[in-house]
Amino acid sequence: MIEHLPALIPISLILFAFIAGILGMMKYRLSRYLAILGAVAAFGLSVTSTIHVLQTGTMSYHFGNWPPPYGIEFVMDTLTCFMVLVITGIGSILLMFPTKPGFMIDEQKSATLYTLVLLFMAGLCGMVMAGDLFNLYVFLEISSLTTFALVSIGGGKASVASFRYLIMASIGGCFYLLGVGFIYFSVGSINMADVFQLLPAVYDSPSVIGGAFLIITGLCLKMALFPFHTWLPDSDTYAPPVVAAFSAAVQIEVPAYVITRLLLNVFSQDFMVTLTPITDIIAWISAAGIIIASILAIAQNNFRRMLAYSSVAQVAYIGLGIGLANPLGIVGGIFHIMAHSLMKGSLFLIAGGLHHHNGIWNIQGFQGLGRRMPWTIGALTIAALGMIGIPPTAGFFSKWYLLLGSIDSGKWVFVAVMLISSLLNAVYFFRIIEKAFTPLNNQAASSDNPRELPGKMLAPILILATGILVAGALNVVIINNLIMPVAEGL
Amino acid sequence: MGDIAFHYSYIMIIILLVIGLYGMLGKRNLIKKIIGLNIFQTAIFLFFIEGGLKDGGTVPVIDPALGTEAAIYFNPLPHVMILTAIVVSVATTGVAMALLLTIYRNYTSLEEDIILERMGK
Amino acid sequence: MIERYDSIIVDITCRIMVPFIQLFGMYVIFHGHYSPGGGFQGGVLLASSMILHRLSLGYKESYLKLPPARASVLGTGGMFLFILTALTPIFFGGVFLDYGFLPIPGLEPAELRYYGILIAEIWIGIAVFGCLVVIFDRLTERRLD
Amino acid sequence: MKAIATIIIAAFAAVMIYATSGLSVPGDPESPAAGNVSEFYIENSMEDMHTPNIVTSVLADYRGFDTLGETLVIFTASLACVLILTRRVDRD
Repeated sequence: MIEHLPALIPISLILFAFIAGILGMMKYRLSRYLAILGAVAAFGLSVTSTIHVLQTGTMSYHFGNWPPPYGIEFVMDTLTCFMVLVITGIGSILLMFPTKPGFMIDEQKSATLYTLVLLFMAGLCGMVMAGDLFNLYVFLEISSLTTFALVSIGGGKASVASFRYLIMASIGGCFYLLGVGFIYFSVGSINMADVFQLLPAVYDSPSVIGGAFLIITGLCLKMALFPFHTWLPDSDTYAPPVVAAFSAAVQIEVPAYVITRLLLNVFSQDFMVTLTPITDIIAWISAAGIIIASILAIAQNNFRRMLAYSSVAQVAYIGLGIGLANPLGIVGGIFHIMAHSLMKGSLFLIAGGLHHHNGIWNIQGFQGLGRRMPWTIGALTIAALGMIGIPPTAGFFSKWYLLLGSIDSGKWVFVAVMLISSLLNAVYFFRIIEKAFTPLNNQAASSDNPRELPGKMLAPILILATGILVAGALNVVIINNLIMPVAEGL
Repeated sequence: MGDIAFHYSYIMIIILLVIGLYGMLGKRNLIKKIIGLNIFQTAIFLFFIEGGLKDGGTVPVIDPALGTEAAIYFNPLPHVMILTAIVVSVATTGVAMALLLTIYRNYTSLEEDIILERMGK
Repeated sequence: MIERYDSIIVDITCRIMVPFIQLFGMYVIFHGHYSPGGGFQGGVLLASSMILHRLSLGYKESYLKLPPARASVLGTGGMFLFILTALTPIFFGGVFLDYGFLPIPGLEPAELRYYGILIAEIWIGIAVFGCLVVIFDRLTERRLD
Repeated sequence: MKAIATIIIAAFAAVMIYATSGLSVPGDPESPAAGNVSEFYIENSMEDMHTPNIVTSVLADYRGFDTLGETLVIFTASLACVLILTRRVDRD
C-alpha cells in the first residue's frame, strides 16, 4: 500500500469530502467531525509518506500505470512533502475552529461547506504533487472554484469580492493554460520532467519565452503578487475568518511553490535567470510590493484589511526568495510559506474570534484587551513578533535566510528593502499590541467586560501560536531535511 | 519558424483573445465581464485546436482502412486538453452566474459603479 | 422558478423532442469508443434535455419527472462511483485508474481497458447530467422572500 | 481605469504576437507537437484498449486522472452553486 501514498493523499480528502457531505445531510453535526477526521487522515498519510521519502528518496506515482511522458504522474520529493504537510496540517488545525464564528453559517447548512473545504484542500494537494503541467491546471481550477463559493459565504460585499476574484483568477488560469499551450506546441510534451529534457533545444524560440512569461504571470495573479494583488484585500476582509485564513495561509502560497517548482524542474536556471530576466522581474516587483503593501497596511484601520495587505507584503517575500534564484533565497522563500501560514492563520482566527465574541472590527476596539484576554492577546503578540521577525519565531529564520540569499547574490537593495519592511511591520503590529495593553480609561466600558475566548476557539489559535515557536526552534531540521536537498539543485 | 503571413489564423485568435480581455477588464457591467471571459476561453480552445491540425490529416478516430500512421490523424492531445478546459469554463460560468444572482439580490443592480456606490465606498 | 408557458406548439414540440435528445445523449455516451463523443458530451445532452423540459413545461410538471433532490443524488452518485471504479484496481494489484486490473473474469487487459473506459464514461455521463441539472435548478430557484 | 486596461491589453497582444511568431505553421505535420507523445497515442490506442477513438482512449485511460479532476471540477461547481445560493442572514 505504501507505493500508493502519493495518490491516496488527495483521494482520501476527496472520499472524506463525499462522506462528510452525504452523512452531513442526514446529521449535520457529523460533517464537521468527519471533515476534521479527513484532514487529519490526510495529514497522517503525509507524515507517513514524508518518512518514506526521507528513507528511500523521491516517489513517483504513475496513474493508470502509463510511463510518465504518456500518462500522468505525481512526483513526491522532500519539497512536495513539506508543502503537503503544511497544507494538510494547517488545514486540519483551521478546521477545528467552530462553525458558527468560523464560517458565519448555520450549523444546519454546513454539510456542503465542509465538502467544499475538503475538496479545496484536495485541489491544493493535487497542485503541489502534480508532475504534469496540464494536470496542475485542473487542480488549480478545483481549488479556485471552491474558493469562490467559500468567500461568498460572507454576504453581499463578500459576493462582490468573490466575483472580482473570479475574474482575476480566471484570467490567471487562462494565462496559465495559454502558456502551457505554447510550451506544448514548442516541445510536444506536457510532462514536467520531459519538458525539462526537451526544452534546452528550443530555448531561444519566442513561443517558449512568451509561454513562460504567460505561465508566470498567471501564477503571479493567483498568488496576489504586488501589481496583481487587487482582489486579495476585499476577499480577505469580507470572507468568513476561517476562509480568509485558508486563503492567506495556504491558497496564495501554493502558486508561489509552483513557480519554485517550475524554476527548479521545468524551465532550468539557464532559462529563467540567464536567458530571460524572469527571476529578476519577479524579484524587483516583489521588492516594490513589500514596501508598498506594508505602507498600505499601516494606513488601514480595519484589522482584517490590515492583515490582508500584510499578506500581500508577506507573499512578496516569498516572491523575493524565488526571484533571488539562489539556494538560500529559495530556502528562505519556501520556509516563509510555512512561517506565514502559521502566523497569518492564527491572526485571522484571532480576528474572527474577536469579531464573534466582542464585535471588534477596528484596531481601536483592541484597547484594554490585554488584561482581559491574556491568552488571545498572547497568541496575537507571538504572531505579530513573527511577522516582524523577532528571533525565537519562525518568521525570523525565514527572513534570515532571505537576507543571506540577498547578500549571497550581492543585491544590497533587497537587504535594505527587507530591513525597511521589518521596520514597517513593526509599526503596524506594535500599534495593535500597544493598543491592546493600554488600559481603558473610563469605567463604563468595563461593565460589558469581554472575557477570554471560549476554549473551542482558543485551542486552534494556541496550537498555531505554539507552532510558530516550534517551527522556529526546528528550523534547521526542517530546512536541512526537507527544503535544502531540493533547493541545492539550483 | 514560419513567416507571420502563415500565422493569420493565430492573428484571428489573438483578436478574439483581446476582445475577451477587454470585456473582462474594460466593461463595467458584470454580465458583460462574464461574456468577455467566455470569449477569452473560447479563443483559447481555438488556439489549441489550431495547433493540433495536420495538413492532409483526418479526425483522430482510427479507420482500419487507413492504418495507424501518425501523420494521417490530427493530434489528439490538444482535443483532450480542450475537453477538460471546456468543462472548467462551463463550471466557472455556472459559479459566476450564481454569484451574480446573489449580487443582484443584495444590490439590485449589475453595474459595477452602482454596486460600489451601494456598498458604501 | 419557471412557470409553464401556455402554448400548445411549445408544449408538443418539447414533449416530442425531449426523448430523442435523451436517446441521442445515451448514444453519444455508449458510442464514444467509435465516434466523437463520450461521457461529458452525452451527459451535457442528457442535461440539456432535462433543461428543455423544465423551460417548456414549467417546474411543477418537470419536478415530477426529475426532482431536484434526485438530480443531486445522480450527480453525487455518479462522481462517487467513478472514484470507486478508479480505486478498485488498487485492491487487485494495479495502480489507481489502471482499468487493466478491474476484477472482470475472462478478459485480457486490453479488453478490460475497453470496458473500463465504458464504465468510467457511464459514471461521468451520470455525474455531469446530475451536476448540470443541479446548477440549473439552483439558478432558477424562486426566492422565498 | 480604462487607461490601465488599455495598457494591459496592448501588452498582452504584443506578448501573444511575439509568442505565436515562434510556433510552427498551422497544419505542419512535422511540428514538435505532432511527434513525441501524440504519436505514441495514435499508434498504441488500438493495441492497448481496442478503442478506435483516440480522443476517448487518451481522455479516459492514458490521461484518466485529468478526467477524474474534470468531473470533480463540475461536481465542485454544482456544490459551489448550492452553497452560494443558500439563503442566509446577511451580516452587513
